[in-house]
Amino acid sequence: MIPRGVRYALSGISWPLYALLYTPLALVAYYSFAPAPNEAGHSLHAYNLLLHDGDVFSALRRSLILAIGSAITSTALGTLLGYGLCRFRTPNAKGVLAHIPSLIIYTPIIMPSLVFGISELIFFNLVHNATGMLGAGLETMIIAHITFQVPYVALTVYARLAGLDRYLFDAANDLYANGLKSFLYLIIPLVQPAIIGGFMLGITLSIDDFTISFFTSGPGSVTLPIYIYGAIARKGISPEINAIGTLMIGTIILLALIHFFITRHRDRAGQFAARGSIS
Amino acid sequence: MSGALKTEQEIEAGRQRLRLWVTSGPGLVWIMLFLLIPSAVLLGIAFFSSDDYGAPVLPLSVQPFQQVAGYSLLGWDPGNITIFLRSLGQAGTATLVSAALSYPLVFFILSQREDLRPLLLLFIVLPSWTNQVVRTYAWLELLGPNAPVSWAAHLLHAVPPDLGLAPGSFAVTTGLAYNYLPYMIVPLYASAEKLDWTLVEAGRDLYASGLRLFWHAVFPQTLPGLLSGVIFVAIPAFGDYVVPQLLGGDKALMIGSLIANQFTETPDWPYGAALTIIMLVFTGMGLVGFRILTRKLGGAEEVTI
Amino acid sequence: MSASVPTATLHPPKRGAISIRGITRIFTGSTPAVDHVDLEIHAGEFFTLLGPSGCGKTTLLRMLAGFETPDEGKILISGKDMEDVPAHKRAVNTVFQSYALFPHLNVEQNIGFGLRMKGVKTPERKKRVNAVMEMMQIGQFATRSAAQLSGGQRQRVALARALVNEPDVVLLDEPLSALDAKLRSELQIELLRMQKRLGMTFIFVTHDQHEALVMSDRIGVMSQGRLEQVGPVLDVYEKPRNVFVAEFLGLSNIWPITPTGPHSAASPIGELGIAAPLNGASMAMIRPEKIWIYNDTAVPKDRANLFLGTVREAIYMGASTQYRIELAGGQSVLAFDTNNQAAERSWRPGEPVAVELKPDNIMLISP
Amino acid sequence: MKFLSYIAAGAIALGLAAPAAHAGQPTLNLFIWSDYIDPGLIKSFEAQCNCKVVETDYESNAELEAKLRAGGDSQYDVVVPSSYYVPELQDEGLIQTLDHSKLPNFTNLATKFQNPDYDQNDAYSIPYQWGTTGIVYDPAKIKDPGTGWGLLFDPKMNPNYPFVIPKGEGRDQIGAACAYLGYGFNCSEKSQWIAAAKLIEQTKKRSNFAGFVDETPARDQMKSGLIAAAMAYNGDIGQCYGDGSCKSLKFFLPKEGAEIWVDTMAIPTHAPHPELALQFINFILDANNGATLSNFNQYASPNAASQKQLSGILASKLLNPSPEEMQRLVFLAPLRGAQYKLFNQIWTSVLQ
Repeated sequence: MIPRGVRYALSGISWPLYALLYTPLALVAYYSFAPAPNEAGHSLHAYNLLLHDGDVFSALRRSLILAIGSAITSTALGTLLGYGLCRFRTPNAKGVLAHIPSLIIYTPIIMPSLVFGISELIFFNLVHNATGMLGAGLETMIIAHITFQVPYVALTVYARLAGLDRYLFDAANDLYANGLKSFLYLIIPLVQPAIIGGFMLGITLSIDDFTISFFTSGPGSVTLPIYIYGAIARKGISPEINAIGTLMIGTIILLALIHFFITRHRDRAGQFAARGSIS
Repeated sequence: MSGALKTEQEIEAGRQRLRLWVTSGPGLVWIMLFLLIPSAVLLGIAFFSSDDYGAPVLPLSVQPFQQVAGYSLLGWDPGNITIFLRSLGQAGTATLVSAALSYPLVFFILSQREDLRPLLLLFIVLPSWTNQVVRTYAWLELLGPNAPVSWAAHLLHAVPPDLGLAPGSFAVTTGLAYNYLPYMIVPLYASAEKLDWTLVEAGRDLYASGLRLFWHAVFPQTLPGLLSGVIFVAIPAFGDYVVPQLLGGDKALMIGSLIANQFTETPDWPYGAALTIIMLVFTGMGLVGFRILTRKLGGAEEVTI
Repeated sequence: MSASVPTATLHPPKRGAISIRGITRIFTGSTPAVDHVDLEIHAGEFFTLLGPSGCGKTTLLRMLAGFETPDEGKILISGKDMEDVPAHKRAVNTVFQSYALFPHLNVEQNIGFGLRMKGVKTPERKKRVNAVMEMMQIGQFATRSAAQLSGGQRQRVALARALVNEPDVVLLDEPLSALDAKLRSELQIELLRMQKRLGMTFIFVTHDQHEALVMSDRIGVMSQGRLEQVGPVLDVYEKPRNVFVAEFLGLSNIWPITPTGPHSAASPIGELGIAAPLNGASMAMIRPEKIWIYNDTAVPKDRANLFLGTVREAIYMGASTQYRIELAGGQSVLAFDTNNQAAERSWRPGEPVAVELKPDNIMLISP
Repeated sequence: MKFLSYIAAGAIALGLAAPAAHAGQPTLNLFIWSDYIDPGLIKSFEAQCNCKVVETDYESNAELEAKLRAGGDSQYDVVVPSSYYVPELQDEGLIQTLDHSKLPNFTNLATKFQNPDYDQNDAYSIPYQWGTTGIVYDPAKIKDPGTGWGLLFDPKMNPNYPFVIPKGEGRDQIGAACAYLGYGFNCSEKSQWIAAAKLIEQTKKRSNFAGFVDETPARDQMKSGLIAAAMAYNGDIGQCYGDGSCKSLKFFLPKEGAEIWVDTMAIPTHAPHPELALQFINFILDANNGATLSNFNQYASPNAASQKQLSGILASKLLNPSPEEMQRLVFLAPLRGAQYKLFNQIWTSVLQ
């Protein structure tokens, strides 16, 4: 397809680009091994500081609670949402009403995160002033994170369900499974890769986010990204910040690779499920 | 007879609607409650006056929009128009850069063995899974004062000593392009993967140079993917907050920071809300414009609910 | 056939007997998919619903299975009204066109799914699954996933998954349509044997009239949501009620007729003698294989319905040859002749021949 | 499914473990400038009150105000606004009057810090620390710093080396520019503000302007050699002199005039734990604690009872301006109502 000369040229351009993509991250890692003041060479000094930094650990704990807590909830809401829209929506429905669910689902995806964050800031403020509930803090951050994750989970689950042979549902029904049993023994196992994928996506989105967290945070709800941002704004980049960055980058890359190789094995069965339908 | 017939269908349709609401209701209500209503409130604030301390008060007023247009207590000032054009320019440049980088990368991946491709694609997407703040500040290490790249730039007399390439506009554009590159690559890859190579083979006889062959036989086929990519990159880049904040050094404000300032540093909520409306209107116009263009050009396939 | 005798109330219902009464199903905004269908299916019968795609046969089948709710009418299975019985409680199992094998389960688990949902305990379930797998000769695939099976094997698994539940009725929705011709004819026979051996009621949906003829005890021909004719295979083929049935089940010569006497009628090809009482019938039909062809030099004497003509087309089909013969009046007749003689003995286009339409072989049909 | 349930179990465990650690303890939410309190003091207060202190940081009065606005006034218990901000927060109804009967240590304050102009009768605020804002520069790079604001605003005085100006709410910056232009630090005319704003806008366009960076972060950038000049708080410099991390840097109060300020402790109107907040304020007013605070911060203490225990740099000229310097130091006048709004719009236009 691609002539050999062009192929060489593409490699010649692309490998350096790949390198460039990782250079900033590599520099973060490199500088994280900076020595302690008045020492030379490389050391784990910054990591040692981290180990004894209570603020970092509580920020990490909050980040994890935020990511996992929001991802679990959004996985539940999003799975049901994707399932419902795929299975129970009147096919080919026309009119404005029929488009409302799609509009609702796409809004969080399209809305710039800044607008998202500020809207939540004002809304939580209003609710808090009126009722005393939902004061800015980890709680509001979790709510906001759930909100932007739900559509992604729903889309993932929906895409998986839409790709399945629709007669599978009839078949389960035919083989004495009622609605609940079909959901438990057919739909959940079939959609499980998508549910796990949606959950992972939720975690990733949560960890990636700064803007929305920033605007919905409150007293004592500093998460890792907010901590890093604050530290950079205050003191510039320090080896300690680089050490946190390195650990975050490393963890994400490792998890992504593990997930990639696991799902690659499992997907072979999944592809059959999608191909099984005729007509 | 027809009465019975109608009820049977109605009962079934009702049951279906109930199932729909039981399953998808919670998610939809959640999004409505925690995003649609809040953003409606935000947008509503734009039509209030602001008190001396920037809080929204009655009466309703168009003053926030006059402020957006540049009219303040100081008279007319082109500052906002500058910020607006600057944001468009930065986002546009970042989009161009990421598109220019995406083509060789996408065709490079396609020229590799089929089982290697997902992995190569993964390595492009991976940096975007680390945190926004981390991958953005990482560029400070590369472009900041005393960093190797800045040093080289200084030797070329591009920047004054000790100042570096970051913070500044160059760093912001670079950061935006880096952050949103995967959003360009993924749709472009999806459309390049379905490329009809017979057309390219046919074109090989017609066009003398490889560049013309690319332009006439390959490029039109990847256009749907490119357009999706442009939407996915340009829209978030236009309203981005973290990148200009960390890499811009407040030297050249972008619209995102301007809006955020109205809620953080120098509060003026109605003004900030009015700015938000203008930003969303432009974003929406861009979105609709590109969708129309995409549809005219044959359209890219997406998963749609 | 439209006269639905309420047999179920007169005789004790047999397990697997089905009674369909005035069933109608209308999808919003279109003509009825199934339009007031009445049908009695006997216990232990191999019954085929035959019709072109979109005729409503699949919808009818889905209503039997319980996937669709009729808008009107009643369905009784084994004498029980199915109105409030959902799909998962009916003693009916379906073999789907796409097989719909569960991709997350292996063959054994697929087959055992129904028993598991019914709450049959593991040892008992294992025993029954193994028995069915042995019967269907798929025991060696027990632990494979559906993805690793060939089309024919999947078909067997799908059938086994239905049979293992020992349902009153097995519904088969074009289960062979995805297979190649040879495998298909093998499986047709196998399916038929299986049904005879187990004695379950099989309802088979197909658009292929050969398949219907080969397998069925009785056939119901459907068109546009209505049952056109129901009857034993032989009847439906030999004595179609109307033009649609006649044409759907093979080739035929059909002419409008005007009775001229108790056993004669005028037709476009000339005066026809017809054995059956005319009773004001307006159409006549004869199957091509029922037409006799003679050399114009050897035309028998004193026979009714003899017409002279010229061969215009001869299509050699192995066992037989199909001829289009243009009669003197310009009308064409389709006729088959068995190739039971030396090859030279067949006619060539342009040759003059005579055709005989025996009065016994002419059937009267409605438009 | 197992995978998901493990994660769910883990998350629940994490979530439960978090609040369980401090269950039953009241929490004092302290909202304060970064690096402005000794962690040891927080520990000893926690021990004394049997409560948990949650510290959250800000970098400018503007940030503090914005957060209080956006619901913080019902979430934070103690905030630390600068003197000129107290009347503004009071006008906006964001802080509450203090019950002096709960503040027996109030008498420890030096009399000159009691009943200040910005807050009659100390109704809303209690002094925390005080200091000045001047210029810090790196003498290794800038050989001739001069003695005035020209180091920041005159391109001829520093044509090459990177420098920053604080972002904040703009009062110091406009004040400094006004002083440089000869209007005096406390300029209040619209035309003077606009002229000052124009000067900063021009400064912003200089090639060696490295951005808007608030005082404390700027000090840290100075330490790492990223920039060569900035506005700074005297105590920030005292702090890094003290720990030896910025020995080579120099600080001065420009001749045209500079700011003297008092940072104060105040309680937001709807603070969840006002009793605890008063307890905290009284705790800081204690002679020993006041000394500990200043010894950590290296900012001057308004606490007369603490003075004996102050050590090191605190006695130096840096933190104790000479009478001659005192002549040119001014308290920023609070801005109220329409003036506040006008000033904000001017500062916003500078940032654009």
